[in-house]
Amino acid sequence: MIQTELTVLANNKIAEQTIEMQLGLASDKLVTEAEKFMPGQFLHVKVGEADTPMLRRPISIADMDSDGNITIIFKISGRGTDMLGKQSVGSQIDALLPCGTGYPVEELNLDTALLIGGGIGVPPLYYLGKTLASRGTRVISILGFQKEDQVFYKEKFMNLGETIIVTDDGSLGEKGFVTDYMSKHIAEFDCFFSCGPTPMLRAVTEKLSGRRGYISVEQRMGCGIGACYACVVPSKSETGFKKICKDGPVFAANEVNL
Amino acid sequence: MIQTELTVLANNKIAEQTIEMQLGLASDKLVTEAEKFMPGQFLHVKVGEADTPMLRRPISIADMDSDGNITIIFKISGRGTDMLGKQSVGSQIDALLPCGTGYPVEELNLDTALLIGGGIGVPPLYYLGKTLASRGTRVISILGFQKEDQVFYKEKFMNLGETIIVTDDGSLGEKGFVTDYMSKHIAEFDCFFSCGPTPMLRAVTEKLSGRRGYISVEQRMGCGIGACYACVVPSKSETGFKKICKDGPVFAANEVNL
Amino acid sequence: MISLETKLPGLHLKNPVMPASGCFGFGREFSELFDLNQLGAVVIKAATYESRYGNQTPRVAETAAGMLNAIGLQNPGVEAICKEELPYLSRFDIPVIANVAGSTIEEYVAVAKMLDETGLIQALELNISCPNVKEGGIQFGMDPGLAAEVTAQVKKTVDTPVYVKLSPNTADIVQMAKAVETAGADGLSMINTLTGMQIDLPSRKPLLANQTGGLSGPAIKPIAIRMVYEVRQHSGLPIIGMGGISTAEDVLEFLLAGASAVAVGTANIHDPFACMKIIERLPQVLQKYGFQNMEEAIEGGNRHEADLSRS
Amino acid sequence: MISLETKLPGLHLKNPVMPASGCFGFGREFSELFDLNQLGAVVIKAATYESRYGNQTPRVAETAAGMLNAIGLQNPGVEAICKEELPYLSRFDIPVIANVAGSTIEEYVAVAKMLDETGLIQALELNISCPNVKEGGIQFGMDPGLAAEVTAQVKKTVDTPVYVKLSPNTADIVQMAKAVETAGADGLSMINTLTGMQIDLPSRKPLLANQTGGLSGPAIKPIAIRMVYEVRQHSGLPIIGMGGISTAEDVLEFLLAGASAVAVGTANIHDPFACMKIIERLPQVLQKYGFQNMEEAIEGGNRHEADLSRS
Ligand SMILES: Cc1cc2nc3c(=O)[nH]c(=O)nc-3n(C[C@H](O)[C@H](O)[C@H](O)COP(=O)(O)OP(=O)(O)OC[C@H]3O[C@@H](n4cnc5c(N)ncnc54)[C@H](O)[C@@H]3O)c2cc1C
Ligand SMILES: Cc1cc2nc3c(=O)[nH]c(=O)nc-3n(C[C@H](O)[C@H](O)[C@H](O)COP(=O)(O)OP(=O)(O)OC[C@H]3O[C@@H](n4cnc5c(N)ncnc54)[C@H](O)[C@@H]3O)c2cc1C
Ligand SMILES: Cc1cc2nc3c(=O)[nH]c(=O)nc-3n(C[C@H](O)[C@H](O)[C@H](O)COP(=O)(O)O)c2cc1C
Ligand SMILES: Cc1cc2nc3c(=O)[nH]c(=O)nc-3n(C[C@H](O)[C@H](O)[C@H](O)COP(=O)(O)O)c2cc1C
Ligand code: FES
Ligand code: FES
Repeated sequence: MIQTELTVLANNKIAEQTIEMQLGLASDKLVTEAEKFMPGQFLHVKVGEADTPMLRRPISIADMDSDGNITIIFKISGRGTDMLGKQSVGSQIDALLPCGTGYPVEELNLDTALLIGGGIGVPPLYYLGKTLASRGTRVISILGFQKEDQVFYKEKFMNLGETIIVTDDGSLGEKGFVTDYMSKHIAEFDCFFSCGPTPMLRAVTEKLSGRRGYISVEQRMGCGIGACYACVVPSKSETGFKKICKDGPVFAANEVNL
Repeated sequence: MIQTELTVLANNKIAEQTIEMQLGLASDKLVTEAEKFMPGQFLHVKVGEADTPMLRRPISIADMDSDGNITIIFKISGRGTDMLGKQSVGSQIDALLPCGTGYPVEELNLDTALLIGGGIGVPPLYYLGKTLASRGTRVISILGFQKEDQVFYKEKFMNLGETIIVTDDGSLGEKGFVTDYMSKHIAEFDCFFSCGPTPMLRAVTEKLSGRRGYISVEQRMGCGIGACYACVVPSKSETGFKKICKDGPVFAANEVNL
Repeated sequence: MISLETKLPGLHLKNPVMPASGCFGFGREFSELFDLNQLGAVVIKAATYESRYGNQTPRVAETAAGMLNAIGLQNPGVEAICKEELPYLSRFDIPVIANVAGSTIEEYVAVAKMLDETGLIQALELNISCPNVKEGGIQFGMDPGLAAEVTAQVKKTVDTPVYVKLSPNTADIVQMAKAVETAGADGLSMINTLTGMQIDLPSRKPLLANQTGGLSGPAIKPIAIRMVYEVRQHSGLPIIGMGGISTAEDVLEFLLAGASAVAVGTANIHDPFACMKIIERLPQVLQKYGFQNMEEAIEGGNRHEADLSRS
Repeated sequence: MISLETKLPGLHLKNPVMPASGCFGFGREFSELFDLNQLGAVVIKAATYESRYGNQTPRVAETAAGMLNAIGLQNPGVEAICKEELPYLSRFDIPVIANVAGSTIEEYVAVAKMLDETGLIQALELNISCPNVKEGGIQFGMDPGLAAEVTAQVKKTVDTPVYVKLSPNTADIVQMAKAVETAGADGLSMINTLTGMQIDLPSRKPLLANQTGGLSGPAIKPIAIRMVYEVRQHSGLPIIGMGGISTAEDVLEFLLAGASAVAVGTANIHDPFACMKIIERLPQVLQKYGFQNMEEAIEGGNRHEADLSRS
């Protein structure tokens, strides 16, 4: 892991309160490092000055291009993301990266993968889906949003494979929750991958219990490097906790208790 | 007094760590108000965001032009002035103004005025000197600085009248302290005006005790409007304190105990 | 439009926001900036029996998200306050709360009595928590027995409701609250400042002339919220909450923690319009979080006594 | 080049800067980022006798210039620490200070003894001040008698120097310091966190699962400075100062207040290189303010006992 200044290369609003930002690494050496960044890993971003705001914000890697540029997609939901969203092209952002353990894409040899994402859980699934597709895996995506205004990356996911958009109010795509639309593909996939709010993850893992799958878990973080024990999740196997920022954020679906 | 956003019209470094900034008022109505601003009054400036830094910074009015634009001159001496100095042309600065009670120029009818300033005490004396000169008063200025690099407004003061520059190390003008060069003019002035660090004010008022004069006093401030009792100075006449931000910063030389 | 009305003993407030004692003088300076009638109430600077000159300067220092002050109870004395300040404030249609300090129980009682007799105040706030003068009351604020005694004596003497202002410089705020509740207090004000210090690096010694000062501002809000919450679990007294409030969201946080009204201190010092801005935004914030009125917000905190035992 | 060397009982430090307990784990994560040998020392996460799982999540919240944490002493237990963590740290050439917590005096003694017997630590830090677990020691930190007792019992059992980590959640820090000094402590660590709370507006209840948490970061620095200064006037024990340090200037402020070394906590959490940056800049800062070495800075505070009586 390194701490570095990333340069904002692009800052676009792609949905309501949702920003897509492209970030460039400072040196070629880092770009070589960046080739090892895995889907599911995140940046731990410091915005503002010194102690204001105090803590870093974890934001997933949503995409990487061949020049080692990183795309993040985030929702403006408080002070830190608001400040981050205001960073203009050319400004510098302090980040720790890559943080955490991503999806084990290299170890998996899948025919068909089912991606199930909700809201700000969708971004990391894009980089995952892209990586899986490039390895020959068929990718099916079920993506949930509150309403039409909040939907992003619909076309991008459609380019990877079959994509079902679900909105709470049916304003775009299907109406309801992602879990309502999994049955159609229940027989097809080898492995599922889910990221989103905890209640959604709970519902997904329950419905798909017994199936091979990975989930990406969120929690309020301190250090982001595994030293402060802020970001734990109860482990299913051992009695005790796993650290989301180090052992996760990606866990096997049967590894942790949500 | 009003609270308003001032627009930075110019930001120039005029000496080592010393910034001259021109600030514009937002509306014509304010410009009319600004005609009443007196030399010796100050702005109470908020830099940064919300509570960072917490307190406002008092900065004297160094000059006013006929459009109601305000000039301030300040030394970068800590976090707040550093942030203020970085404000680029076009940005907005939150200020309370005009604060305090200035020099009673309207009530004074002087033949000759002696201005004695030290370091960041020099700026308010410029607006004072200009106002006095415009009223037909002969202005003599003795201005002390640490060294050549820190001298500013030498020509501007020379345009107002005889000006003696004194530096601690003699790197420009005379060597020593302002108090060493007052004797030459001791018989000539009706009234002296002094602004600078407290030890200098103490030395000046002691040497000129018995003479009519005004001094401008500095102290750490809270509210800047007379409500919090942070910025007091012991009064000579009554037992008790005067508020620098409201009763001052300008006091008759025999009014307060330094 | 959501109503901001709220009632506490002796106080019928248009809205729950008042300036905190010592951060608003006696209102004169602020009255030149806006109409004081828009405030929920006014809390005036501490009154002592004799006039006090306060501490030497510097009296304030800036800290991270806060400030230190060591004013030292400078005030013109209770007589001058009754003669000059209260009549001035009585021209406004808002409750006036008088903050009382003293070195002895007798002084508290005498000051409270004179203020009470003017008929120009709606509540007394006993400042048993000023950390900035040796004889300024903090010894009363650190000793439950003394706090109870001064409360009881003042209550015996005056008709006006009595709020006791608690000091956070204690290991057990609940014990203090219970002591003054038993002694007859009508309400609590909390919190006063925490004792702090800043060292001036060039001179190598404390920056404030008084050496220590009271820490206030957003920095202390988590401590204030915790104390209000804890006291709310164990005392039925209404609480005027304060400590670091600078936004309408902060006000709601105090209400949910257990306060029935709030005071804004340090925020006035960096922004004289702070109270006005907070009052203006408060209805929107209440609405955003699903409250129709003040009562719902005050009762709205999900406080579980059972849970607290875990902490 | 100014030497940063400083000596405290049991500790010969290359420089006075060490990470504070709980903000640095057992050093493993940081050792991947920089060479731990550059630190003055390492203070490891609290050890208890049995392994502890800690509190539910959320465990941290952000506050103005600070944070709240309620980790709850999660640790693998002293045996695992002695077997796995200390041998790992012993590969570095820096003193290791082991932080000890417990629910009973017996637990403190047993944990201290096991750590002592490894021969791999240079000092013990008794954490009698963790506000985040009911049985985590804070009752020891609020009662001078208990604090003295636990100190005396541990001292009787171990050879390693014992530092006692004081809680700021007390009305009288000097009394606590004196109690543990009399009981034989070799030094003091101060301060631990202040108990605070944040209410989550959408859910209307405390944000932390544990409800309350410990407040740390720049927000609390003025309180820490005041406490270090006060204790320095009344106790001869060397002090490891902490609370809100994030710059080399902050380090000097603590030294002038009376500390002989410092620990950096929260700053590591938002910037893992915080200690490194501080250590790098410290010589310049000492020089700027006219100090040639650590001793001068430690002795350099213009502390006047006479003055303090004014406050
Ligand atoms: C591993 C991981 C990956 C994430 N990836 C993304 C992403 O790609 N896009 C995106 O929009 N969001 C993502 N999030 C959520 C994102 O971190 C929060 O939305 C963000 O921290 C909120 O900060 P704020 O300043 O806007 O809100 P504030 O409410 O001001 O934040 C206050 C504090 O709470 C923390 N916090 C608040 N909400 C969350 C949350 N949901 N999860 C974790 N911490 C929170 C903040 O980090 C901060 O410490 C991710 C979270 C985790 C744990
Ligand atoms: C009435 C008045 C008029 C002034 N006019 C000018 C001017 O025209 N030009 C100029 O350069 N300076 C002027 N000063 C001094 C100026 O206010 C300080 O230099 C400035 O506040 C320092 O802030 P900082 O953030 O740079 O320093 P920091 O050290 O970060 O400030 C910390 C705190 O201390 C206060 N403080 C520090 N030094 C002083 C000081 N010397 N006087 C008052 N407060 C201080 C700050 O306001 C702030 O609250 C004036 C002061 C007063 C009282
Ligand atoms: C400059 C200043 C002066 C104060 N004077 C008094 C006072 O006279 N009486 C009192 O009870 N509290 C006094 N206080 C404490 C405040 O009323 C309030 O309790 C405290 O500052 C916490 O609120 P805040 O964080 O909003 O400032 C003073 C605070 C400040 C900053
Ligand atoms: C996340 C976190 C965990 C902590 N864990 C411990 C601990 O295990 N033992 C202990 O004595 N102090 C612990 N502390 C307190 C710190 O060691 C330190 O005393 C306190 O945070 C003040 O310093 P700071 O403001 O630099 O953080 C912890 C603090 C934080 C922020
Ligand atoms: S955030 Fe510190 S351990 Fe995960
Ligand atoms: S700064 Fe508040 S009274 Fe002068």
